[in-house]
Amino acid sequence: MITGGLDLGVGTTKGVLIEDGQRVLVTDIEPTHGNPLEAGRRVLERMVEEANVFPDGVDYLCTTGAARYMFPDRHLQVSDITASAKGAVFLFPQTRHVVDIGSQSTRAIAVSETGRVTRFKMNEKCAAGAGRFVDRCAKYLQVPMDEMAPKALVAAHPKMISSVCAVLAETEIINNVSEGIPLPDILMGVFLSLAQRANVLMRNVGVQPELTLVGGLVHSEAMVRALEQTAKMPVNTDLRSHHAAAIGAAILGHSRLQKLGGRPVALPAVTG
Amino acid sequence: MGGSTDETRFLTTARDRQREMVEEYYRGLSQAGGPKKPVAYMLVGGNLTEIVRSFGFEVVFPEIVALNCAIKHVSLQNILHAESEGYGLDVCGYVKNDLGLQELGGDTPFGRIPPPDLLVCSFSGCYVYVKWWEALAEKFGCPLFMLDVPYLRDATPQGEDIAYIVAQLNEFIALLEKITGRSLDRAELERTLERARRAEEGWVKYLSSGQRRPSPIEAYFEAVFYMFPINVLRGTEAAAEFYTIVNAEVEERVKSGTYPVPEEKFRLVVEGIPPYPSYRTFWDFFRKWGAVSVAATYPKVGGLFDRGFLHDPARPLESIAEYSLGAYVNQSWPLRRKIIEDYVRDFAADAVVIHGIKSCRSFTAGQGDLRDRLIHDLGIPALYIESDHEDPRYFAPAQIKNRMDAFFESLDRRRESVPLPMVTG
Amino acid sequence: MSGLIPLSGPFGEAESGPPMEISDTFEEFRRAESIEALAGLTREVIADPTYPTVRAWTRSGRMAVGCFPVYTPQELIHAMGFLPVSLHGGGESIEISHADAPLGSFLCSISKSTLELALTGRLTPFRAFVFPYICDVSRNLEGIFPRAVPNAVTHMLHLPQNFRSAATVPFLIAEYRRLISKLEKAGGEPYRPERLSASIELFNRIRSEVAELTRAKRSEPGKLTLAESYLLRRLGGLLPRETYLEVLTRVSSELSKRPNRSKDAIRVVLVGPFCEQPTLDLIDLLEQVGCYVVDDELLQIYRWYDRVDPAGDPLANLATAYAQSQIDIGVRATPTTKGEAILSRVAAAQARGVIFLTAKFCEPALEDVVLYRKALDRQKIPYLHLEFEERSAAYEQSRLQLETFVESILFD
Amino acid sequence: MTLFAGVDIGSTTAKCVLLEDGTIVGKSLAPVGVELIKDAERSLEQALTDAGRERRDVTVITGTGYGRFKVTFGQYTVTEIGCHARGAHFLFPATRVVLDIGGQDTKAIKVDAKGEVVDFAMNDKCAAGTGRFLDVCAGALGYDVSEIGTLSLGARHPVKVTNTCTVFAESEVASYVARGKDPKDILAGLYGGIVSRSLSLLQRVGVEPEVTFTGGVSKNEGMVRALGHRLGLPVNVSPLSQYVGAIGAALHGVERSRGVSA
Repeated sequence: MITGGLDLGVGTTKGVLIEDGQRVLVTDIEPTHGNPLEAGRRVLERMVEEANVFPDGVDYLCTTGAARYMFPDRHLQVSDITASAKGAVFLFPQTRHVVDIGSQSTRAIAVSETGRVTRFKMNEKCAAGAGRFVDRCAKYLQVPMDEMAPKALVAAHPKMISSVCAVLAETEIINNVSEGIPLPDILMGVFLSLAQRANVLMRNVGVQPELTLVGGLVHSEAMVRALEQTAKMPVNTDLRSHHAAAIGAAILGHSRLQKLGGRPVALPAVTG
Repeated sequence: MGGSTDETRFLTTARDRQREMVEEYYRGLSQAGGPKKPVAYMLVGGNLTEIVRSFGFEVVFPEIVALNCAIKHVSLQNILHAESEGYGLDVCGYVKNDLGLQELGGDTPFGRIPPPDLLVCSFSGCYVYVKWWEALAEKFGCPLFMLDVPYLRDATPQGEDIAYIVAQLNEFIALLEKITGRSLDRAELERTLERARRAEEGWVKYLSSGQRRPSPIEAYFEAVFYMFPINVLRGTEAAAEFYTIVNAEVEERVKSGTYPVPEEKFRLVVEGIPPYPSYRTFWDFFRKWGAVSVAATYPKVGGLFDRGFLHDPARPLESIAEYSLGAYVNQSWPLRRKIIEDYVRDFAADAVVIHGIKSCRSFTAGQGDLRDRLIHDLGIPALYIESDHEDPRYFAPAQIKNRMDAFFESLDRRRESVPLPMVTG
Repeated sequence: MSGLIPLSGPFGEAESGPPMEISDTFEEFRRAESIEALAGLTREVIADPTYPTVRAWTRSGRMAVGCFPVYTPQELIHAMGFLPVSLHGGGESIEISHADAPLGSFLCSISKSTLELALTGRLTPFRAFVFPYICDVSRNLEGIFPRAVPNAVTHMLHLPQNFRSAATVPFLIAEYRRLISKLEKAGGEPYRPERLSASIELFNRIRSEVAELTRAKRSEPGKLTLAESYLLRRLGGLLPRETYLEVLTRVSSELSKRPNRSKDAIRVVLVGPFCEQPTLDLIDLLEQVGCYVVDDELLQIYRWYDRVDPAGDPLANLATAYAQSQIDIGVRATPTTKGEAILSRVAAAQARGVIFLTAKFCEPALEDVVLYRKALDRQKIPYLHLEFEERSAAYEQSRLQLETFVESILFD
Repeated sequence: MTLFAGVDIGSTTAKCVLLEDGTIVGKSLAPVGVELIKDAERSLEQALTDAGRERRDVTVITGTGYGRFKVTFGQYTVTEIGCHARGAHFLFPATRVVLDIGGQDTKAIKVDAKGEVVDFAMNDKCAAGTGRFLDVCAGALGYDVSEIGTLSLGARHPVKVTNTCTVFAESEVASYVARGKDPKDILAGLYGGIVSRSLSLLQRVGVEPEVTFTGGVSKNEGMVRALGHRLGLPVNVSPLSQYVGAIGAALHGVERSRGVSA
């Protein structure tokens, strides 16, 4: 049985096809550009081709992410918190705590050994401390995203950012630069400040090993280090973790499909 | 507290004496607790320290512990712990400091704070008091006495309010007699109240000297230093004597002409709780401009003695009731407004500075209306700035300094109204 | 207040239609043929910030008294010839642009929107306002209200917090006497015990009808949506009480005939929104995502006590009923402990979880949540904590978290 | 030795104005980078070039703006609040209220007949409703902020932009675009949000005519109309509105050098 997971996020749209809820066949990603429906369709088409399963070869499709309801050709949708948790535990079975740093929101999620969410907390009022913060810093420090981490890692005395506003942090960083604080210290300060904000959410939920990082910043070694430093424990992550929500969605789709005896049906009560 | 070397800020003898008393007090606390020296937790506003002490209790004021933590820069760790327990960003910093500290074992740089054997909630002008004491009762499972103090809506307390409180005080005394197995020594209570009265009169005398010009005292930043005895040790001989020392030293200041600032440029009335985590920095923003607080509302949170709410050995319970009713934050909004307007007049102030506390609604909610009334109805210049009494994360020095500089700049310019240059713009 | 600005135009508040007009006899509500119709009417009424029912009432020279949450002795206000009106803030339709200045930014929305209504002249139909001391914000709000509504009478009611003292009831009686003299000065009919007894009897009957609604929601949650039961209760603070009783009596007979369309949903207790009101969308959402709200803290004025003894000294009985109420919410000293309180409520409601829905900046609610959480953790009872604002923008985020909560209980 | 220079180092731009006998004879405006001291000097040099004058012609240099302490070559520094009051009064002598929406903060200032600050209020710790907010949202619409000035005019059904957080609003705008909403209506919605946040500040100082709108955002005609509409008052906007702080600073220099002020 092949189930698909589509994570229709604000920044990027991610997809995955999974066989028998066990084996990842293919993953895909593209920027959403404000049009999740189109992005989702393209991602799905590409995956179907690459894994060469015919469209109807995808037995069950489960969507997640901000636009999970905007995708009509779905069988089921689940919240991205439920999905990331499930995905994280699939990728790292010992996971008990998941940190999901998305472009706009950061979530701390406590999970059971089966990947069920037991408690969670996310930033609500504003995007302070979410991933978008890092892109903005990259932009106004004129450092390409992929160079942020390597540059940050050599920091000697990281300079924390006190402003809670992702936009106002700009001035603070410019001040730091003008006061001659070395670039690495500023960059690492950015990641540490981010980790610190995440840590407030994590402590509120209660942190237990193992800790897994999912979402947009999994590529950034600096982010991982910063998180390990503030949480005082090792952090699991790898490149697949970016697709954790999509993977989780596909797996939840699979178990639902099995409950239904292999026959896809209409959407359940939980709909928009 | 503080740890100042700057001689113009403080009365040196008084400050040293005050330090001894603080250290002595906390030393005593760390040995207190249990049946021989039971501990009662109490709130500053409208507190019943005289009654409780006369039953041999040691008294802890978590609000004062909290502000001491903030001054010593250890409040944030307590607050963060409380937040990890689930207390939100918008919850009172005093509450978070205390509950965080309790969870962490009660150790502070100035000694260990013993757990309570009795919780006395004087619900006098702050609803958070009720919530806070409920949380402590749930943690420690010790008895909680709720003294319900009606909100003061008329300048002079009403008979039914006093009767209600006196009845509750008698029930409280009965409870204490039951807990301690000893009965109230009325003579001792009266002696305690007489000592309290003397301390209160000394304190009032000190505060009133702000009316002189230039003012020999800093009625906000400096006065905060001398509040400890009146709030914590009221009813002891030491507290009464302390203010004799203070007032004597104020007189010396006048004789020797050493004033809080070299040149008194602006006389201010200050409203609001100080930003304890950045107390010094904030004070310096005033000193830089030669601005002196000649009167302030915050030093009155322990009791509005200067408005006649004094303890009276001749009317023990009645005067305690009136005192509780008169706590500053228990005064209705119009009464609070009146107090500030009177201070501006009686202390010949040039302006009012209002310091809003982001996590304290009791003090802060509506201060914008106060500001509006001062500026637009009375033409009194007023500045409103906001930070927190306990949480260092809320103090943004650059922004606050910018506002204060702009404010004093404009006061300065309005003094000597400047003719504008001819413009052909 | 300083420089008032006229609010207008496409850049102002979402263009609301012309104000709703209601007949002096409130026929519309008498005639409404079904619960759906009543709910619909009520939606219209509360969407209109100009208080249509109050305008209808005062048109013929009668007077209305605005009552701030959570409890006021409305029997007494009714007995003096006023229409007691439960104020519940500005709802979704108004925008705060005047009230920030006097009140400050770090405060709950209901306090600001109530002041905003006053500063923008929408409270002119009211003769007087009563604020119970439920929190420091409502208390200070009362203090600054007179500058916003110079022609109305405002009164601060100190509801006692010591429920163990023998002096509590006598004090509350004295407190009510102060309110009486204020209302007499405001032009109310002189206080007469027999009139209070009559009002108490009327309110007793309303209370038992409202109790019926909540009982139905608990035993047969499919019969009545949370939104419906909420709207029907909300009407109780807006209509003349005689009309309201009439309406409720018809509702209960309709309810008995209604089928219990039950679905596979999770029974939850809703804690927190006892003062500021969530948006109707959010109230709908709670059940849409797969919950049955079988116990809630919304609009409790008629659930404070079952009945008051109309015989004897009605004023004393009214005070006694308040003092003896076992109701346990954030703005009233708890009679037991928060831990016991939440666990017994969950048990009584046979609920599988608790949803904390607390208003932003509502400190009393926020402080209780921590104690509730501890008790629920001990018993491994799942819960979700959401913050809301009456003009809630974070609908999508609330949906996300509610769905996650439901999924965490359903999936495994 | 007859020129008075005002240098305003803001969060996003550096402005300089040269006054001679109460007339503006030279000005400059440039974005600030990370070396504020250099930016400040450059802005003075550019203004001198603009005026065709020499550094030695300058009598007094006054710095203002959040970077005023970077004007290390100047004699005086004054807060931007005082300078905006002065500058607005210079351009529109009947000004009683100044609304300044800059890159990162919004201020409302009440001034008296002589252009002295009577009262002021500023936003805090959040970019909601600032120039930066507008830049970011314009970007989400696929425009540069300089292009949207008149775009919103004739909007019929302004959308409701519910998010005050710039980052959230950015994606809210993106989703409106995706849903094919008319950019007119989206912008109108954005302006509505910014205006109502500004009103909260204006309320603090009290509104009375004349109202003068300054700062980068006042260049945006849609915003100016939106503000005037909500206020029910005409709103003064000068082509020099971005220079108001610098003008005020220069005027302070004039007065101080006459020794009439502390």
